Amino acid sequence: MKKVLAIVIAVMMLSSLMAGFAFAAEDGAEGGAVAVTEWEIPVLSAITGPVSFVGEPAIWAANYAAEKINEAGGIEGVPVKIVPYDTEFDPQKGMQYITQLQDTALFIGGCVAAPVCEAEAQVLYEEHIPNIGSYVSSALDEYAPYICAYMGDSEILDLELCKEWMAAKGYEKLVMFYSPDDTAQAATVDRFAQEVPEYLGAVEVPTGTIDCGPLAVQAMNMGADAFWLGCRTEEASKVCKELVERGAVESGEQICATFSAMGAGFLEIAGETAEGTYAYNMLDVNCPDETWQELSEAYKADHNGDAPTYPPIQGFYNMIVALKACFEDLGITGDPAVLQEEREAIAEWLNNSPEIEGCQGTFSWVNGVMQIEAPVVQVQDGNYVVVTME
Amino acid sequence: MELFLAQLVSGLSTGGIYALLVLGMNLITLVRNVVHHGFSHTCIFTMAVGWLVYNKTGMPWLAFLAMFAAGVLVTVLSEPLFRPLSKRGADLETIVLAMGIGIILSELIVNFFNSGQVLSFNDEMKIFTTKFQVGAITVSVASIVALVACVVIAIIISTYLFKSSEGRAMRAMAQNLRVAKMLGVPFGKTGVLGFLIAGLLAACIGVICIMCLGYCNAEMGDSFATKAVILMLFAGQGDIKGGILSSILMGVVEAMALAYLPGRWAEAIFYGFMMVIIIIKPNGLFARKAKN
Amino acid sequence: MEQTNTLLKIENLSVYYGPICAVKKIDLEVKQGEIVAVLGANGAGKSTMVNTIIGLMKAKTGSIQFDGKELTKMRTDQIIQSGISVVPEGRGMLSEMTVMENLQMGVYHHKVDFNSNLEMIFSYFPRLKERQWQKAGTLSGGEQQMLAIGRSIIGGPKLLLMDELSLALSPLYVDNIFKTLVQLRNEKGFTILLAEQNARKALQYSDRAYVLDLGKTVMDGRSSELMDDPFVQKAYLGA
Amino acid sequence: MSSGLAYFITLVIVYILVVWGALIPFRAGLLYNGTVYVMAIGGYTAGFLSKTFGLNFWLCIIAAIITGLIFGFIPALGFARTNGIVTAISSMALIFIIQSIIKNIDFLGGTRGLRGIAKVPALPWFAIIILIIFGAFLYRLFNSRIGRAWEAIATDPQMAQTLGVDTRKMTVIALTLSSVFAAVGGAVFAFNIRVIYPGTFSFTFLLNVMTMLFVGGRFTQWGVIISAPLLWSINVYMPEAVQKLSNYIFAGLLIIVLMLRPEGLVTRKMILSVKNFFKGLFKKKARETV
Repeated sequence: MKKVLAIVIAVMMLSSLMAGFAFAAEDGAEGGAVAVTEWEIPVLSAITGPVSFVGEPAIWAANYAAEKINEAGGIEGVPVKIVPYDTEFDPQKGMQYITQLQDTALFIGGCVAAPVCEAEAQVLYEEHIPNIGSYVSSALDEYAPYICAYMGDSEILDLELCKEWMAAKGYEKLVMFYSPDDTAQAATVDRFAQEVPEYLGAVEVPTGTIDCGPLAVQAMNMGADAFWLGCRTEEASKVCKELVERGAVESGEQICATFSAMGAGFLEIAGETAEGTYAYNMLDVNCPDETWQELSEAYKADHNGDAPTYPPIQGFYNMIVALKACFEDLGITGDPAVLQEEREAIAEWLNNSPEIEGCQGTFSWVNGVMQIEAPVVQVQDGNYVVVTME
Repeated sequence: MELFLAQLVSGLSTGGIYALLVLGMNLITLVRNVVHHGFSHTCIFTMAVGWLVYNKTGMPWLAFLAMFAAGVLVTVLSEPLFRPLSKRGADLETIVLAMGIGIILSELIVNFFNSGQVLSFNDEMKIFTTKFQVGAITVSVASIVALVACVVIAIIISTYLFKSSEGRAMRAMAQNLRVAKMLGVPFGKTGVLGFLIAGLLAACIGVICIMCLGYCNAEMGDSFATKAVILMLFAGQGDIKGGILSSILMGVVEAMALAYLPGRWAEAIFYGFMMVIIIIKPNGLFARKAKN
Repeated sequence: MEQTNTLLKIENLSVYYGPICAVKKIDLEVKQGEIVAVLGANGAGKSTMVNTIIGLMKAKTGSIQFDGKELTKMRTDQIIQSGISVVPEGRGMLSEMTVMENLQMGVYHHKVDFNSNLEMIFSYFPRLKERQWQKAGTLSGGEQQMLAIGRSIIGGPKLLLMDELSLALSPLYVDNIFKTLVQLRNEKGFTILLAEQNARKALQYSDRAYVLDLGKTVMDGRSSELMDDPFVQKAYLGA
Repeated sequence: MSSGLAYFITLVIVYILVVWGALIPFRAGLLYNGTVYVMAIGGYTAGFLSKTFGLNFWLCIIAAIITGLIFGFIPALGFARTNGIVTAISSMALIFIIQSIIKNIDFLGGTRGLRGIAKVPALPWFAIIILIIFGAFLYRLFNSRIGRAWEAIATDPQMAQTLGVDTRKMTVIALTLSSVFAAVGGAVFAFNIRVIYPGTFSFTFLLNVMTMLFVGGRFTQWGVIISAPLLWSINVYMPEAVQKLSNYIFAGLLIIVLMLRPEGLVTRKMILSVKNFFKGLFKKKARETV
């Protein structure tokens, strides 16, 4: 009997401890509430971790946009404040933030990484929270209208570029390199297999492959004359190098890389072998647009003179700009009492938006897919140069 | 056939790197009965330090010097952490402690070197950039150097451990700390000496990885570490010769798996195969007789 | 064997395991060339005393003088270097190392001629010569004990400490080993301190003996006299 | 309860369950790193059943227990043959194997992850119920014959054998029961995060589990109940600057505790004195009422 009592007491202690902890913690969680004196926009991004080279510029761009808007008088006269949340490229971390924010947030921005976004999307959809993040079209359909993509849909754009490129160059057989760990790439591979007649097969590039030589040889043995790089930058650059060095291609033109493959370090690792390689960058680095030039200068000033090269910069800037247009258009109040109605209104507005003035011309969303120019780039003399496919 | 040969060559050079890592692990098990999961992280850390020094100063020799300093510093500073555990005879806990060291090193690389991005080295650091090309088969001088270095270092280390009196003392300490003390082996000094050698080896591996791979990042520490630890057990803890043989073997097996099997299965096959062997032969593939 | 030169002198030594007192105010003396036995049941404090002499445990009070040096303030390796060798309890094999390597470890801290001493060891223990390339872990119990003794005398120590020499050995072996020890003392002039549970054998082969009980010295004297002492006979010899 | 808090509490309970899973083999003197592997199996079982067949929470948990038993038992048979270090290291390989296998199974979502796990509004309360049930079970287990046999093995395997303990059988039992705890943890985890990827059940997760186990104290089941919420709150409720350092804090704490406080925060002595305190309290009361 005593033993049972002891157990009961222990359990009670345990639960009281938990409860005490919980109440202590509850106070801290209230910070995310929308104050009417300031628009607090929570923005998720992988600021640190393996994709920080994309996530940090993205959050910078959001802050830059907020600054610009505040200089011009804010949204409806109320200043905007970006509240950054660092997901560290970890879906679990992203989910944690979403659950913290889901009771109070009017809108959630980000994240830049597909796995984190897909983890979020389900809750965002159920809670009817509008969101702009990194999505491919299949997810956009599933969770409409609550989620939108902040840049062109890579799944569709990649496919278009690939078709154009193969037609323009007259290549007949295509092999894809892709990372089995990247969820978005897995979707693209399925798409290519269905829609590109020249598709021969895919070579899986496991994350952290030390020597990519075997993979290059494998692709060569398939007898392809065109190579699509969809794997992560680190491996893509090595595959590119091996393909050129082992004589699989006559020139870099036979290689086309996606945005995710052409990340930081691609040119450094691939070196001269990257010459002539094509890619979508989804961002025109040398765009003459005035807003972009200004942004670019400000970015350089904050980053030791490095120029902005990643599309989320444009995407996150546009996201905040679109939000301003939306809030003003709908007359959003931020009143917690009508939170649900306003969330739904914002989602509807964003999902099929009017033309909005962004940093590189105008953009809009059609069913959550961003309608924006995505220039093709080619590596020329160690730089990305915007070109057109003939 | 061409494919097969190309894979064989690739496998050999990858195997050379594994062999060096396993050698380092074996060294640490032999001098202090510790399965040092963080050793691979130490190697990558020395590479990162080399990268930083080269990018700041532009002097490769200074970078190499800094790598050796970093390797020695990390291992010698981590040695006292293992001491209380070794004194308690807590062998299992040392594995966890070593993992802890590994995480800290990875985190340091992520936070303080190129903000977590890939660190790539230029030709001046890579030393040997010549490659021989026969069709699709590439043989780089660097990987030949790596294999030769692996054998030479293994011979030096095993001679030191098995023939010199200091080396014997280190092994005695790893086997039975109490008895070694009773025979007059100074615990602290000998341990530090052993870890110092491990640090030098870590820097050597760093230099060889720069030559063969030409880049590094924090994730590499993790993926190398688990492979190296399991390879070491696969060959038998403390078996230097077996470690090198099985590393090279697994390098080749991995390359073949990449070429002839779907890439997604390669990892499952690699680990599954080794686990089965380890369970069947717990004392290592090359162990002749079970302990009595 | 009348030597007056005191090699080891323990005065008022107390050692604690946390709050528990393992050794209480012991006085002990070993003269050059003597074989001294320390007797006592399990937990009497014999091993604690040996461990304290070689510095593996720290004394709370008291002093240990060896050859003019104070041992309580020295590290184990320094103590070993000053000329003490130990045959540890349970023989302390380095089981993954060969017999030869074990013997080589014996001279780690002693600057002596290894090869000639090796010949000496092999002449006393010919079995070791046959098995010199075998791993120590594969030897039989008796052979391991020989190796442990060989390893401890190969460095030519001034004082030999032997902890539970007869443990887990057949009586025949025990006799053999003790005879070898006496022989070693007579021929090479070793000084030996035995910590023994087997009182009968220890008294038979030693010159003097101390009897410990619960950490205290309860008796001491010449071995032959103790052998006839009624208390010792009753308590330790089972007579 | 706000959703952020519910998520936090459930996650902490998941960690406690998994750490208990790691604690059981430790009782038997083993360091078993396969808990995260079974967690993945439990999580995917529950997630798959919930998504495809719409089974309710409790049925999914029962299914997870069954798969946990099966998939814990198979490697346990192998590990019964090996010694401590080999078990510790080679069980780590299980994590990579299961990740790789799940990536190749299409109906589990492959690399794209398993989405569409049903929402359970009362999840934190369910989790607390599970915690209490399993906590009581663990308490009984550690004080049973099996628990004592484990302790004997941990102290001295050879002695345990001479006492008639079948060490192999006990190892198999320990690893299998450990797997049940981890599988249930995994199932609750799946319902909490609602999207699971092969990469979720990673090495990092294992390190979190190990840190909680060692910091809390690996000789009692109570330590983790304190260490898990404390450590995880660093990741959630601390200022951003501290959160950034959480990996350093975890690893640093792990190292410090291993070096200086081998028993962890909550020691056996503390539990004993708490028990005695309560016993004394009851006795006094009993006397007063008499």
